[in-house]
Amino acid sequence: MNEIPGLFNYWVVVFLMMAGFYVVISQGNLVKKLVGLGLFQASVFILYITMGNLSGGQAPIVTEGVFIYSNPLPHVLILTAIVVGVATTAVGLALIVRIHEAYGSVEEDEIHALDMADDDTRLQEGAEREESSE
Amino acid sequence: MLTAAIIAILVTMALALVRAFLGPTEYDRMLAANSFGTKTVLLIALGGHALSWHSYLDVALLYAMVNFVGTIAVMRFFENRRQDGKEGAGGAS
Amino acid sequence: MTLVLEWTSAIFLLAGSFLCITGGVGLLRMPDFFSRVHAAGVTETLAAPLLLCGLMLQMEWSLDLVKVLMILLFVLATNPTATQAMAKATLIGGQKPLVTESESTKGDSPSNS
Amino acid sequence: MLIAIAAIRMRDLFGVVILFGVYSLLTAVLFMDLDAVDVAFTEAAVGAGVTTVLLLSSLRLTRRWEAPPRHNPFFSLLVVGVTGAALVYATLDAPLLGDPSAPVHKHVAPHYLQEAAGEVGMPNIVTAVLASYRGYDTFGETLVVFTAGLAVLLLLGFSENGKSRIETSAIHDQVALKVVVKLLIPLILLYALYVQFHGDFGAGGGFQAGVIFATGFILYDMVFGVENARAVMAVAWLPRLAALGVLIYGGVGVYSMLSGKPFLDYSALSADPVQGQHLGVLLVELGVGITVFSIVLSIFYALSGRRRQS
Amino acid sequence: MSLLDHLPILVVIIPLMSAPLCVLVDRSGAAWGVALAAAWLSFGAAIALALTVATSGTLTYQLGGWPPPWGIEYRIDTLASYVLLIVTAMAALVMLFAKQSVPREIPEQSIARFYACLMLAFAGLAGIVATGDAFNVFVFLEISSLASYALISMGRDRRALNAAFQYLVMGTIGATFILIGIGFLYMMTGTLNMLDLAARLPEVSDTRTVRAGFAFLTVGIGLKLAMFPLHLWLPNAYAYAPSAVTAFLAATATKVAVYVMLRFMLDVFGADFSLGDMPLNLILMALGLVGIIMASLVAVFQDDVKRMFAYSSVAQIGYMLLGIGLASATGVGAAILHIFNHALMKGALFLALGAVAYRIGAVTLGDFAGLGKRMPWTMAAIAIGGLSLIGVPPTAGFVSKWYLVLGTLEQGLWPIAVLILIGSLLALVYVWRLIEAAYFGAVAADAPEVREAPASMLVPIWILVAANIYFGINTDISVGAAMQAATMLMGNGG
Repeated sequence: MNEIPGLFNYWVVVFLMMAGFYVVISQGNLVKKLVGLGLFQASVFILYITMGNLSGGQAPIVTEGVFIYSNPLPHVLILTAIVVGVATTAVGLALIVRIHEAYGSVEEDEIHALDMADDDTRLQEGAEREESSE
Repeated sequence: MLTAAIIAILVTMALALVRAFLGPTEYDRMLAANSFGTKTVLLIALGGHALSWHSYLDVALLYAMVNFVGTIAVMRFFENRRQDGKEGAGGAS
Repeated sequence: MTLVLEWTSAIFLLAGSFLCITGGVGLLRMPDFFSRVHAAGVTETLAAPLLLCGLMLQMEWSLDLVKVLMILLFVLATNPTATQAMAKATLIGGQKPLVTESESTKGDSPSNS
Repeated sequence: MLIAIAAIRMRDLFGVVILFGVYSLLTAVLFMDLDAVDVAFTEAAVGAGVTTVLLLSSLRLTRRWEAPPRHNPFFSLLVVGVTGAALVYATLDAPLLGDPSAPVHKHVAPHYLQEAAGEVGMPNIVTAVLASYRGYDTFGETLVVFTAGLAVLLLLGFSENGKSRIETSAIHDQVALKVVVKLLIPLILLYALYVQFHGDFGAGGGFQAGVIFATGFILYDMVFGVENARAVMAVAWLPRLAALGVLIYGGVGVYSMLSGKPFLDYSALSADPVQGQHLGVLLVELGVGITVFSIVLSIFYALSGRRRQS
Repeated sequence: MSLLDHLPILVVIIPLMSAPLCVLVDRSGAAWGVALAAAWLSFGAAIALALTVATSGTLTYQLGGWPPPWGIEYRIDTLASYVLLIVTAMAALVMLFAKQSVPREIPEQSIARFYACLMLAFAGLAGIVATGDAFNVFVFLEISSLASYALISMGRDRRALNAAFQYLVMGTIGATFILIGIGFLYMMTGTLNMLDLAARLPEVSDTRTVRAGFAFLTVGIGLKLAMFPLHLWLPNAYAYAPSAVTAFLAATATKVAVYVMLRFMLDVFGADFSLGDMPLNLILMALGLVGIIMASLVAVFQDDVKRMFAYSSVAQIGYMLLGIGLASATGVGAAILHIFNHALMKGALFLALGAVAYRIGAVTLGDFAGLGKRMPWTMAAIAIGGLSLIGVPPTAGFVSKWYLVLGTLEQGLWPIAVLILIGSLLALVYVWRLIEAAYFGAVAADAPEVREAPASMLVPIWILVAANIYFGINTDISVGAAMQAATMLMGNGG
């Protein structure tokens, strides 16, 4: 697969990235948003690794008889980034579980509607209180 | 000969993917994913040898493990779904 | 000796590939879940060891060989177990094997949209 | 690519999760091909393993089917389109794949490749850079994991008694499964230890080892039920164990500070700098491994111990 | 190396290491003690650091003993020491405040973990400021963001959860954009060290890759600092978080994001590139202005006071962006000054609101009726903080607005100066609504008996209020440092 010329690899990455990004901003389901986020991040990882590749290179583990290695720095960065990604996902999932317990739904629209209903009742309460105080 | 085997594995992976897309029940998807994972292990083992990747066997071993754990996790997902059968009407016929 | 090894390896690999594809086709074409499990599970369990044996025959004697052996054992242990567990889980989960004619298994599946 | 599209289209979240796992596997294969062994290793363990398990665990607690979309996707498509265009625009001047004259290969990296073996004394340069040259980033990474664990515990907490989970599962009482798993778990734990200490020479290291170790426990929990698993590893100790891991890492840094070297300068650990580096990396990886193990396991417990509420 | 040489790292490491200690002790009182000690020690280190930087210039610290482009480097210049001082001071004061406020809002068994998270958020922010390595910024950004997601979700209202999730999604997109941007920069230069980047970027600055990297960084940081069209996460997050958290985050998180923007735009890319070649100055100015007017307008119509001040934060960020957009030393100086002053006033305001919430339990406008008599000290603090927000002369808010107007007039942009004044008028309107309710509103007949807030809350509030007035009258320290930092930033690039 190393023969895929030039920029093609980048464009695949761009496509994947956009697919993930689209899911994040267009989907109403919170779980799916997180999956989209994961997709988005994973494609950024591929971008980094792509730029660290060197044709004819070997994995950056010193072995006898090998003189060309791929760039280890992007690998290190991406290791860190993967960890960050999974940490974010875990926190997001915990939030979703709590949201589901609190609202009984994981759809953005429904939650929003519930919030609006909350606001209304709260406003009414406030108005009643003010009336009673006057 | 390795090449032929790799191609065969790739074809099988494609077939499994099609099954994963088509469904129709989640059990089929699970099966397809499991089969896909096993094929990936084989692919890495054979492909890694052919292209002389570094320490590919560690990765393959890890995959074999992850695949198994993943399948069990998926199966555990079914348990609860059956009890509150309202939402997951997917498989129950 | 090398010739023998090469030929054996080739036979193993070819047989493995054949089984592999058979399994894939079976996975795709079989009519219901249980036959698919059968197709995938049985072929896979044989195909993986065959392919790995073929690979082992091509390798030199080193730590890597041991690792392949471990993968082989691992796959051999987990694959049938997973297949069996899957089938059982499905049975418990309410799917019925397709015994005679297909009538209802496809109708009530709202999954893919 | 196809998988990504399918994942977008599918409304069955369960299918989405499975496809996401498959996608991770493919990504990892791609990483292998691009010579990033360590990354592939991590992606496999994390993306395909941990993420899938966690997603499934929380899916169990929430709803499975997604509501049909209601928004007009035009606006999102526009935003995505603009971003994509910017990205393509950016790649036009980017160096080609594998081009040896790209700046990335000219400036900082060659130093690592030439000197790391001598200065840090280990063949796996990724580990050397990770744990020593950019050791502080890795310290940050450990803290990110620690923070995530804390966050999840703050949000969910452990359910106090493990009995809350209903044990009539599809995989409950499967004898064959139990026997095989019982045999496999020691192997998995052994493998985790191998990965932990082999990181200097090949793919692996503290993070991956921690994940694999935790996977062993997760497997046990899933097959044998939560009470048995918690009897092996008491829940209350997990956060403390995680804190201990962070303290090991930080302690190495503080020690080097006290002996007059900069923070995390491992050469302070021994008279011979290279020896010190070796010892430092070993300790640090151990800290990472402990933290990651306990955090992953506690996140899993927190998610799986919770009962579904409607 | 003496302890003094370790100062740059100590500021960050002390709170970082205190977090696992908090978890280990796992008792609310002891955890509070650990966190308090860590915050004050860190504050002390920051003071010492600021003094050292003021006398001997920029400090560097090589982590792990590896020299910079290979290792990670900490770089403390005037600007960094200035922002570090703000962050640590706020953390120290909030920790004092937290003793009473937190047990009221957080369940007992999670208090220790709550403090650990607070310390991690704090340490993450301090780490962002201190570091001189582009990727390290990303890592510490994630530490502080993850911790703040958890902190925000601890609010009692169930909407806190949703707010935290929104913040998580937006924040992660922002962080990923920053990651893409850093990736492009790395692709073209091969280095991650900021100083090294600055030296190597001019060669390749006309490539499309660098331009796109610049755009991604801008959008990503914009998301983090709640730049006007990207601010949607902020009001909810601030409104529903526990009060100590709101006070801390409002006073520091967005400020640090502004700092990151300054650092990248002016230091790494250089003022000529980002404000000259790229049309960033116009974009920032326009967005800043729109942000000021729109957010102030929305704030006027809010009934929840916390939310009102959250929108006002968006507006204040508009002032900072405007200052950067002016692209002159005065403008940037005014922006930096406003970082400082805004931290003071928003810290005071949100802490005071926390005190009100502590006594009353809610902070809608209706609840404030007659509070002027019942909680005189707290309300006086809110009033002075509000005046500072408007920019009335003897307060700190006036100083930064004065310099901002000066910066606009310097360039003959008087319509913008007029718009700034309109923004201040809008601030007057919403602050007045609050004060009117508090001092002239009648007490509800069935209102519960309310006492003054406890002393441990009043002390940090009034320290901040006093600082507001002090830095409004004696401007030498704050203005001097801000202008020095601004000249350095503009000078480096140009």
